[in-house]
Amino acid sequence: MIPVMPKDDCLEAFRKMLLIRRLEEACIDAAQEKRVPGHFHVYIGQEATGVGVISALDKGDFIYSTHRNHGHLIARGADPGMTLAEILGKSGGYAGGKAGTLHGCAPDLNFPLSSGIVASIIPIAAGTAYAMKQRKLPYVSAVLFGEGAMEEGAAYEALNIASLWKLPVLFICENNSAEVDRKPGGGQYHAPNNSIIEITDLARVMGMTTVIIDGLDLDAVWTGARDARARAIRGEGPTFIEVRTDTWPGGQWPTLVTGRTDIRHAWTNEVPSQYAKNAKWFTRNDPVLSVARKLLMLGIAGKEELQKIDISVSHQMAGAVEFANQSPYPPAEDAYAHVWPT
Amino acid sequence: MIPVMPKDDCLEAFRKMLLIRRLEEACIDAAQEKRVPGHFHVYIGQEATGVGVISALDKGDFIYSTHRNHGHLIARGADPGMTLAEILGKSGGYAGGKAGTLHGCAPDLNFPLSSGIVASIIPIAAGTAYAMKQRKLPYVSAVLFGEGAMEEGAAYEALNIASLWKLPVLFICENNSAEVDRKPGGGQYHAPNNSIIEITDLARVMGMTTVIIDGLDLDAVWTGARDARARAIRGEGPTFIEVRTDTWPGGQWPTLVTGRTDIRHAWTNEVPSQYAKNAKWFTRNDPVLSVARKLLMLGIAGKEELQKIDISVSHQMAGAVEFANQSPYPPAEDAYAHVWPT
Amino acid sequence: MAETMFGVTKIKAVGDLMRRDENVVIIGGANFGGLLHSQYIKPLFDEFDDRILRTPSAELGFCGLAVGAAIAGLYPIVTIGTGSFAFEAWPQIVNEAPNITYMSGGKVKVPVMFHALVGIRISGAAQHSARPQAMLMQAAGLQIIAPSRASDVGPLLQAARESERPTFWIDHALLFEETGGVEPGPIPALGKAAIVRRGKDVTLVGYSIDLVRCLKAAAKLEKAGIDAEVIDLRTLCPLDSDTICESVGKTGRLVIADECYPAASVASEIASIFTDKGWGLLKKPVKRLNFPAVPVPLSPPLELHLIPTVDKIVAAAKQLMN
Amino acid sequence: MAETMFGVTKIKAVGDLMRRDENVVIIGGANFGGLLHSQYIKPLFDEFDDRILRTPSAELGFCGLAVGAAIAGLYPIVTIGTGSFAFEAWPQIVNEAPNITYMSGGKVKVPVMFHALVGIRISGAAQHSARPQAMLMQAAGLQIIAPSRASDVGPLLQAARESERPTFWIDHALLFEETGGVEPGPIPALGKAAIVRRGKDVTLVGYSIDLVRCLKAAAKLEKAGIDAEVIDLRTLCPLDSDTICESVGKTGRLVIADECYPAASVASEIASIFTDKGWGLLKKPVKRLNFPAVPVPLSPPLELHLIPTVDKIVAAAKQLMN
Ligand SMILES: Cc1ncc(C[n+]2csc(CCOP(=O)(O)OP(=O)(O)O)c2C)c(N)n1
Ligand SMILES: Cc1ncc(C[n+]2csc(CCOP(=O)(O)OP(=O)(O)O)c2C)c(N)n1
Ligand SMILES: [Mg+2]
Ligand SMILES: [Mg+2]
Repeated sequence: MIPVMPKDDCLEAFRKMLLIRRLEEACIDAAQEKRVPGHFHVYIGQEATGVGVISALDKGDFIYSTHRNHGHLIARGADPGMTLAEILGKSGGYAGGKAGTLHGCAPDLNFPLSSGIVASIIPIAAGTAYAMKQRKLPYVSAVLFGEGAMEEGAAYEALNIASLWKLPVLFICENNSAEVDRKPGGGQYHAPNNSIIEITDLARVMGMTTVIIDGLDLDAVWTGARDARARAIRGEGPTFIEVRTDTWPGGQWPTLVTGRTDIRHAWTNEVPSQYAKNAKWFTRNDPVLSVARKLLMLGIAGKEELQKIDISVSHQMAGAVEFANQSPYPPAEDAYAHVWPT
Repeated sequence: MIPVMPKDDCLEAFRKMLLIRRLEEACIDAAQEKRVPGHFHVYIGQEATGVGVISALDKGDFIYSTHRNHGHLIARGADPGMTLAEILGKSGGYAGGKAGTLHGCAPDLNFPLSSGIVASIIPIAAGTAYAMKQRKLPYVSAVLFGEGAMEEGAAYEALNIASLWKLPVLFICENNSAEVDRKPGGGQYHAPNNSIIEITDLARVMGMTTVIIDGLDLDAVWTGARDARARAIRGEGPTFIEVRTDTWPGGQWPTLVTGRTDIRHAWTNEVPSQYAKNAKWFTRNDPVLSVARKLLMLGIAGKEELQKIDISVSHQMAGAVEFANQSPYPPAEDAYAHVWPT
Repeated sequence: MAETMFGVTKIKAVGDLMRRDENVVIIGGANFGGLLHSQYIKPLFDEFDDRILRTPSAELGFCGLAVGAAIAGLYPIVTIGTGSFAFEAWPQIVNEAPNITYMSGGKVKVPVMFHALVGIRISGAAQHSARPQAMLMQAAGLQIIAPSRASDVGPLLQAARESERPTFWIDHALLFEETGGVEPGPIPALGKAAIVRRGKDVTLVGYSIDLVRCLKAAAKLEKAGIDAEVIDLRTLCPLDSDTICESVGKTGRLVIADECYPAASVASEIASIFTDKGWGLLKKPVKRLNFPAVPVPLSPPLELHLIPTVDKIVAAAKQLMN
Repeated sequence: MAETMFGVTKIKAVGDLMRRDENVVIIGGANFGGLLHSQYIKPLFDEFDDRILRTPSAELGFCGLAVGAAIAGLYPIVTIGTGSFAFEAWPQIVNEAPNITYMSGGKVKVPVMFHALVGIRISGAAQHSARPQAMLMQAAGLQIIAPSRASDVGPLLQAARESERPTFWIDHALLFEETGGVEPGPIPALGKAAIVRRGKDVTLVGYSIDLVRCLKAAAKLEKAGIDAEVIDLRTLCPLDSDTICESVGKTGRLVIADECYPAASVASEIASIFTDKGWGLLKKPVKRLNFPAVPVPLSPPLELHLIPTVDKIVAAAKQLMN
């Protein structure tokens, strides 16, 4: 299952997935202490998608995200301390506290923006792809968004233009309601509200290459993104990738209903008794545990190595939390800065 | 070719098609005298669509249109004098001169509105269908729009909702760029700008019944609309009907580049020498001549009867022109009336 | 007490409209409160389950549907959600709904109510904090109501419904938990502001959450010996310049609290009255408290610094008294 | 003469921007004029064929594309077409483009120019006559330019481009055929109004087509012995209140011509200056000439009755002189 990615890349990807998990756990800790301004959306359960896609990209490529961007930032190599500081509205954040969780960015990493408006980021990402094409640069634009975005006309218009002009863009639709009954019309978050039951059908009738990938399969995601990128660079236009993940049981509100991830569960296959009703999460749905198991199975890493990674990641995250907590709020006058570019 | 529609309905439909033609000719006359405020869009070449669809509807059904609404109004039975008066901005028009050509309406005929904003009418029509369903009325809502509307997200969103909730609505897409090279990306009016080359594919992947009909085939249009209506009433949801018509050579700007229609060309098969370069229009593309030929061929009407209809229609239109011309402009104070309902 | 929350009264008012007429329906992708208030809203949605068109995230589409439903006999209350999402539906809200009656020479009515939780909801950051109301005042043919007090919400909804005008209900996320008298007043004439506190020294004008702030400021000012008159605009279109002029004619001093950005805002409009109709009534320059022309920052101290708070209203009024 | 038409100068100015920098591109579904003016625009589109992204009728999509292209090194000039179509793209124009620089703590620039032919174009009826400019003034972080004179269009475009700010170019359908001095002036500081006619009796403020009307009114007033000063706002955001105050400080009288609807309009904003910064400068009430709060009717006499015409400006100024 992890045959294509080089070994080092696998381990690095796993490290990032774990770092995302630890970041989100830290977010939830902070939220429980009422230190997170506003509401936020965690990436737990989708780590293999963000990390798989973004690991397959080049430094020169652009990345765009939505309200659910924490994981994408970390996957891109953003500093977890600055990421968390931004979420907390601190001056040490990437945008000095002005963006917060909804608008996570790391401009130096070609991650200019997350839009909190559902689907609104999709045309923007397509526009960056047009810039790449027009400026004859060998880079692509990748945008990650939820299946809910496919309900908005903005997505339709942008997909159409991108397909017409064969823009070098990767549309990554993170379908995190894949386990919900696919009968349309639920009318809720995390429920399919699209009469196009196979989400990729729209892109398909628009003439795009489409791919459907299991969101636990890091290698397939990585491969899918890598191939899509190659097609885009060759001038073959956009690819629409649907990555299906089962919804994290705690996704609706920031409480750790499956607890803090214990990496040892990957091999003990334990389900802590207080989480028995979410047993499936432990045995099947958790991408972090799932990838850990595959690394073990394929002999890419041993238990000790995984635990070493966990220790290093947890240590890194502790430093990040410290940084974010220590970082001061910006002074009030800062409110007036950066309305206009300088 | 006209086997399904009852004979009387055929003749009545033909009469309406001819009336539309005469109305548009009158519009162009008025425009050449600079008496039409603003620019307008004629329905010449699409008469079989509007008349076919609207003849299949019930009085209780609702009809919605776009910038290209003159023909739809007449097909619904609107008074040609009031229609023309409205186009000229006269007080005798359906909206007392406030709507003009872009917003043609005949509210008493359940034709509340035409929107001049491409695609904007589609959600509105779907909403009326929701009202029919919610109020348990045995009526449908029908909306006629161009293939250009399918480029707008508004169309996508409305189609999706209509399909999800099985609303009793008929989506009639009048594709008048069917003869244009269907390679996408032309970027012009009357050129396909949609990466979905088969327009019906979108509705199809949304789970709707879809139909493609030749816009010269009055009977097929009528039958298609009738069947779609029956499905909608049975609770089977919307139908998406694409009617393909070749573009009228003079459609881009109001000049009669194929001249004033001479109904006798249906049997003389003459192409007046000054219009030689548009020969195809006379021999194939003109729905009025085409339907006339079919009526003759099937023995539904003879030449004399057709000429009698023409005389009666032309007479009616002359009265309409007289009415519209005589109708005064509204007094200035009228500008303030009807901002709010009374 | 939950019973006296503005939000609870509001939900009841919506329910009353629906109970009175089976053609009143709810269309939309949201409800009438934030995530924290869904417990209060659920009973309403349960009661009227078959009169709710639950839609995808497709604001342009479902606001358009509401327009078409209104034309054909329903009275839709459209739950847009956060005020910023109204932008997605802008073509329907400002270029369809308000024009249709006029474009039909008065023959077609569009009785629809758009609802959104607008304003600085605290930590909504730049994209979830829009105040679209001043923009909406630029759409002739659109009525804008902004019930701010529990006693007013039912009567204003009823009046809007009876008017059969397309109406935008400017609601505010922070109003939900405000408490106060809930005894519904009489059904007001739309376009009539309310003097909610009589005073002689200075006029404070507000609406929605800013009205609440004005009332709190008036209480503080009273302790400082300043007798403020407080006006609740209630409707932004029509706007009641008469009542404002009458009050300022008495006090000669005006403070306006308005979360909108400064330029071409509700506050600009009110201030401008005194260059024309209200000419000569002011003794002092108008104090306008807007949110400065800065996108809304996430960081709490930055955001708080920019909001027209109670203290700023108090300070502005005191300055005018010197 | 065609050479001196505003429209011709405008097309040249766009071409100059494109010639100076190959990263300047055109994105959109329209061009810079109506159907009647395509002959003047075609050469530009021919010259830059490979720097034009011709798009479907998908304003929300292509305005969003322009934002993304601007972030990644292009300078897109977006041809939206009729001003009303800007509403289709509202979420991108008011809730994405203006927020991004701020949301990134100043790290991301969005150098994009949206262009639309706004305003009462004559017989456009209710849905094709929008004046979105006052609404746009409610979007903090969006610059709004409104070049009204041929001599200004090139310099203003260049200044906007150099500012790297997201900019909305308020153009007007009726400006195309206006003639006048075309010698381009110096590149102006953005946010600086121009006094285009000096006078001492009354200040006329306009922008876009209303500036043209003000100038014509001033000529008529001169014949009646009234010496009007005319101010061309040039930019609506930033808005130059200093220049307006200076002028009114001299004349004491102000007429504002503004095609927007009255409430929360450009004119409201300007008038409101005199309740604060410009306190005490007015000798007479402000005369605001807006398009009344009525959807735009098709019928020519109705429409004409509502427009702020030259004669109405003249009459307003005369009233102020009595
Ligand atoms: C235009 C708009 N409408 C509604 C919302 C409210 N909203 C926030 S998240 C969300 C659900 C998005 O679902 P999806 O795109 O699948 O993303 P997920 O949260 O599942 O990752 C909605 C509707 C919004 N942010 N923007
Ligand atoms: C939102 C919007 N964008 C652009 C336009 C300008 N416009 C008017 S007609 C038209 C072409 C419409 O083509 P189609 O829908 O196929 O109708 P047809 O004119 O061919 O009948 C366009 C783009 C508009 N009216 N509305
Ligand atoms: Mg989702
Ligand atoms: Mg067409």
